[in-house]
Amino acid sequence: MSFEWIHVAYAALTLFIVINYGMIMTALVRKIGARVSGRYGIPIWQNYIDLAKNIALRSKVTHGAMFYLGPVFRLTGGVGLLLFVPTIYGSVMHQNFSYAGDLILALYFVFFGTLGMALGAGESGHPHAAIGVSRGLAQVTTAELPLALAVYALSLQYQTIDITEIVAAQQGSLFNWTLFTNPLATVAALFGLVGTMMRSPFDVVMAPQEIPIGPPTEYHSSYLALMQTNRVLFPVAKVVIFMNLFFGGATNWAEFAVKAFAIYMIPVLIGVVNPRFRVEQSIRFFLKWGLPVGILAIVTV
Amino acid sequence: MKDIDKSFKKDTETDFPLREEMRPRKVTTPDGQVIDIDPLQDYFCQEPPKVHRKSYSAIVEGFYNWARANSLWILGFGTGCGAIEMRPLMTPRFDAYRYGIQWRPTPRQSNLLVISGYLSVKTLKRAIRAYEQMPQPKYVVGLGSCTINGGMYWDSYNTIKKLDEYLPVDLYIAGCMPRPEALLAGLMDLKKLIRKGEAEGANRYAENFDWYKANQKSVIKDWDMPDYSW
Amino acid sequence: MFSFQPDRSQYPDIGPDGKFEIDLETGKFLKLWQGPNHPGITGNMSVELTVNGDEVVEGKTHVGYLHRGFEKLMERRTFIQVFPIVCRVCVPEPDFNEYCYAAAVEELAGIETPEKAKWIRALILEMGRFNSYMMSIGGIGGALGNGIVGQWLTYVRDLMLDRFEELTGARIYHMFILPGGVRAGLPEGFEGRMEEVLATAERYLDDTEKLLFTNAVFKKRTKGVGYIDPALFESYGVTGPNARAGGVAKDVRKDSPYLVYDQLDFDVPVEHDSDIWARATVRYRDLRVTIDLLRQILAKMPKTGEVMTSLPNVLHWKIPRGETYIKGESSRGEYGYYLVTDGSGYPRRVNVRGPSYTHAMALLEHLIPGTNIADVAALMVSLHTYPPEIER
Amino acid sequence: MRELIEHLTPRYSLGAPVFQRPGLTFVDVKRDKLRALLLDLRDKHGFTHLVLLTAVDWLEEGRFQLTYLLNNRAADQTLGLRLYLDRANPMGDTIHDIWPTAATYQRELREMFGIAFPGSPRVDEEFILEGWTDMPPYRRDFDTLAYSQQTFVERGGRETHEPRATMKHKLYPEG
Repeated sequence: MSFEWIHVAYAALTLFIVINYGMIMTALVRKIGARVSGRYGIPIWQNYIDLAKNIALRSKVTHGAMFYLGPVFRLTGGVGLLLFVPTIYGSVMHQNFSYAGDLILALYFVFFGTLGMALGAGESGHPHAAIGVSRGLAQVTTAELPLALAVYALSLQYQTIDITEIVAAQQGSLFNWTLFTNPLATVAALFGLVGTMMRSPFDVVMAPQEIPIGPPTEYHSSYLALMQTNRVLFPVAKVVIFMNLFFGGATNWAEFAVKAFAIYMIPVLIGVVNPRFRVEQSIRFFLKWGLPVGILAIVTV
Repeated sequence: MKDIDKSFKKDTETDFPLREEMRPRKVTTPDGQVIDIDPLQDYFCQEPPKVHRKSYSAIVEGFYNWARANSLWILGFGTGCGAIEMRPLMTPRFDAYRYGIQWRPTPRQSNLLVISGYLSVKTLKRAIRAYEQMPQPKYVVGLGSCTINGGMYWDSYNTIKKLDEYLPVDLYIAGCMPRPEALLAGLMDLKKLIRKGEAEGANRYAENFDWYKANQKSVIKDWDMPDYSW
Repeated sequence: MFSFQPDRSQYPDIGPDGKFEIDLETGKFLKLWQGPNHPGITGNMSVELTVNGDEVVEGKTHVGYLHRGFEKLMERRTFIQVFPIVCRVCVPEPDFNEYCYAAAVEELAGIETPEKAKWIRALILEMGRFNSYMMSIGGIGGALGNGIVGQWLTYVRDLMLDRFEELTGARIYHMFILPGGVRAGLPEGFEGRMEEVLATAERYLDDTEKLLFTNAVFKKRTKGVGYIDPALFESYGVTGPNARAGGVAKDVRKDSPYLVYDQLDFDVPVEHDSDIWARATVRYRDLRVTIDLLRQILAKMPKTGEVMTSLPNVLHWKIPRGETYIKGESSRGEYGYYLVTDGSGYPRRVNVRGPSYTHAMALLEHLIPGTNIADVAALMVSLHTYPPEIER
Repeated sequence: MRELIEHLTPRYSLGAPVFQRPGLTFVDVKRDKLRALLLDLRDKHGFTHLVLLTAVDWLEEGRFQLTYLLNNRAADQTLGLRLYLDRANPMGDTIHDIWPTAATYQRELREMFGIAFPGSPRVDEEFILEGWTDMPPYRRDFDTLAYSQQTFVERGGRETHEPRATMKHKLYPEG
């Protein structure tokens, strides 16, 4: 695919839509969670106000260059993940910068933000951040393992590492989705999705009751605003990959909205009813259940 | 009530001795380096807080104040018995989330410090630390009669009687203890203050820093604390 | 293939006195403060942890953040002036302070309480226990990351606070039980409205049982964690549900019945595992018993009768020299007041024996070493400690 | 209970018992006999539960009273042992090896009454107060109101109604 400057504008448009979608959707999800516990819940535009408030804060304490770069890396991870994956299949505008090897790049970007965060939080000097980072890296690494295996299984199955081609192969009928053609890989990848979404039972890294609140302890004002932006963008970007790989992709924004919401609700539903695992328990869980399913997925392709 | 013992004189002679771990010393690090450590130098924030100006444009400041008012993050620090009424505030019956009020576990991310009830001297020290860690602009709400004038504990040797001597208070909510409805009404009033741009307690604290510190030091003798939030 | 045993090669050496030799300057250890500004702590106290990796090697409880010097303040007040401040000693369950203080004064002054006042006192105490358990079970859910249980049960607690308000006029500090009886009888139609609250509570508890007590993750987090050897119960002064979770049916309501508990029909639930799971379960089952007791008390209560005896002129009330100890079974264990009088109009000494005093200090410090950092909050909540009664 | 006290009295030279109510007895003990008595009560007579350990300041008599409350759950008996210490130089014996939880009580007594318990773990560490330089606050000669007035700033306009004066004024306005 040849590069044209108009693609940058298109990608920015995609980014804009996805960020706003993420803002509204995460607020909606929090509202749903509040309704389960019997509350009315936050206003649907609360995320925007929080963001504006954090930017409006006057004091910004920094702990060094890496402390500043941490949220930047994290946001880069989110934006990169989104921009190198086709958001809407078949649309020229929202094809973004996807290219023949984007599957590998996407895998890299899923992890990239966490690493950036580790560097930044480590520099803040707060012991909670340091402990949170070491826990977070350990847990995310094992949670990614089934996801990586599922992706290998997929590239074996479709004989490609181009997400666009994988989506193309799933078009036509509901039963062409990877969900039905390779259910084992889907299950293995869902382990990865649930494990990296930072929701119960795998959210001990950010748990306020234990190590409050893990890596972002020292982040405030604009730094936190950057991370908040990423917090609404990154899950959606991750969900886009899953949508493309396993659920047939989206051919228009309406389909995107419905599918992304549905996939996002999987970890939310699991999270709302479960307490959280300890770090070593969740590692054990992924090695015991996620890993074999992932290996099985590769073997049975 | 027993009469006051006029002959009783507070011991003002004795100074609190510097603890062993607070004295300057030499330390060998794991990689063999010898470094000097003066804990009090390290632990104390020697730099006084800065006075932060408002935005130059009134419209921008107005928008910022609107955002600040509608996104109040409370530090989850229950300093006294008032903390027990903070919990119903965040649960189905009263649900303060509706108004953009949320809980935050770390002082770095919160804007509102609710002093929920009396402050013993020991807690005052932590409350000051938490307050100083919060980013500007920040607000303090005194909850309960005991923050106003000592309330029930007016003759106690261990609780402060007047919170605004030690921290710049924006608003008091009276009662022992104030009901959640009163808390909600108080927080709504605080929002109005913020929107009018009158809740500039942090700048007041920075301008009168020496006065506040002198007041704090007159009751807190032992300043030993870990140098991070807790 | 995989060994999931923790790597203890970096552990501190054990000194001659059997304790770890912890030298912070080696860099192997990290001091972590949990509290007082910490969502996982039960109220305003703090635990100073020394961690090695994810494991805690030493824990020290620090209290005193809530110290108001109650026992000193009481010595300055006349007997009747003490009564409004006693309830402030323990915030989530204040009624036990009122009852114990009132009963101690009555015993030393030789005042008889009317029969109906005893029933109302028992009713108030059980309502307080209900609230306290609601907070405790919600807290265990919250400490392990299931906030919904906390939300539900706090809502139910609010309903019970409405009944408190109806009966006493206040939500938290009721100041209802005073020496000589209680301030008033039951309002019209109280039983019916109480029954509504209890029915709602049972519905929410059914949901809680399904959500929390059958959850695999919850079981994994709590079973076998925070085990207290029942042989240590006596030496660490463990009472109440913490002891009942270890197979010792300690309950002052049964062991030395006070008020009207000898006329009520109830069983004390006992579990045997003595871990966090058992302590949560025993509280849950005891909450069911409490609901049943509330129904029984309302049904068996005499419908008519005095609720207050006439006191001597409280401004000149002097009580002869003597001392006594009154205890009751609060939701956390044995709650007691030790009152010494010296013949003057003021108490000579009041000492509050809060169950958290032993649970949160010596016992917690004994239990913490060897646990994971993530379990400290759950451990503390499962012991159900309220710091204000430790330092008063 | 009477039998037990009668049985123990000659061996430990106990004082005259006070039978406060069925199930609660107070008795005076001597300091040198205390430890043996506690062990005996715990191991032979079922008083396994240390309910509380506290002190009473008898300022006028120049002595501190230590109260050890022990409970025998099976027999539903509580026994309070009263031990008197000289107020000028109060020194108690630690019992933390009999009941580990007593260490906490002793720390509190050390801080709040200034009673020394040599050998008790962490007894000299601060327990409740922090940076306290005055006399131990639970002593009777410590005046909390005077201390508070000399330490803290008070807000003006507080009105105190002394109940006796108020009532007198209400009932007899002419005086």
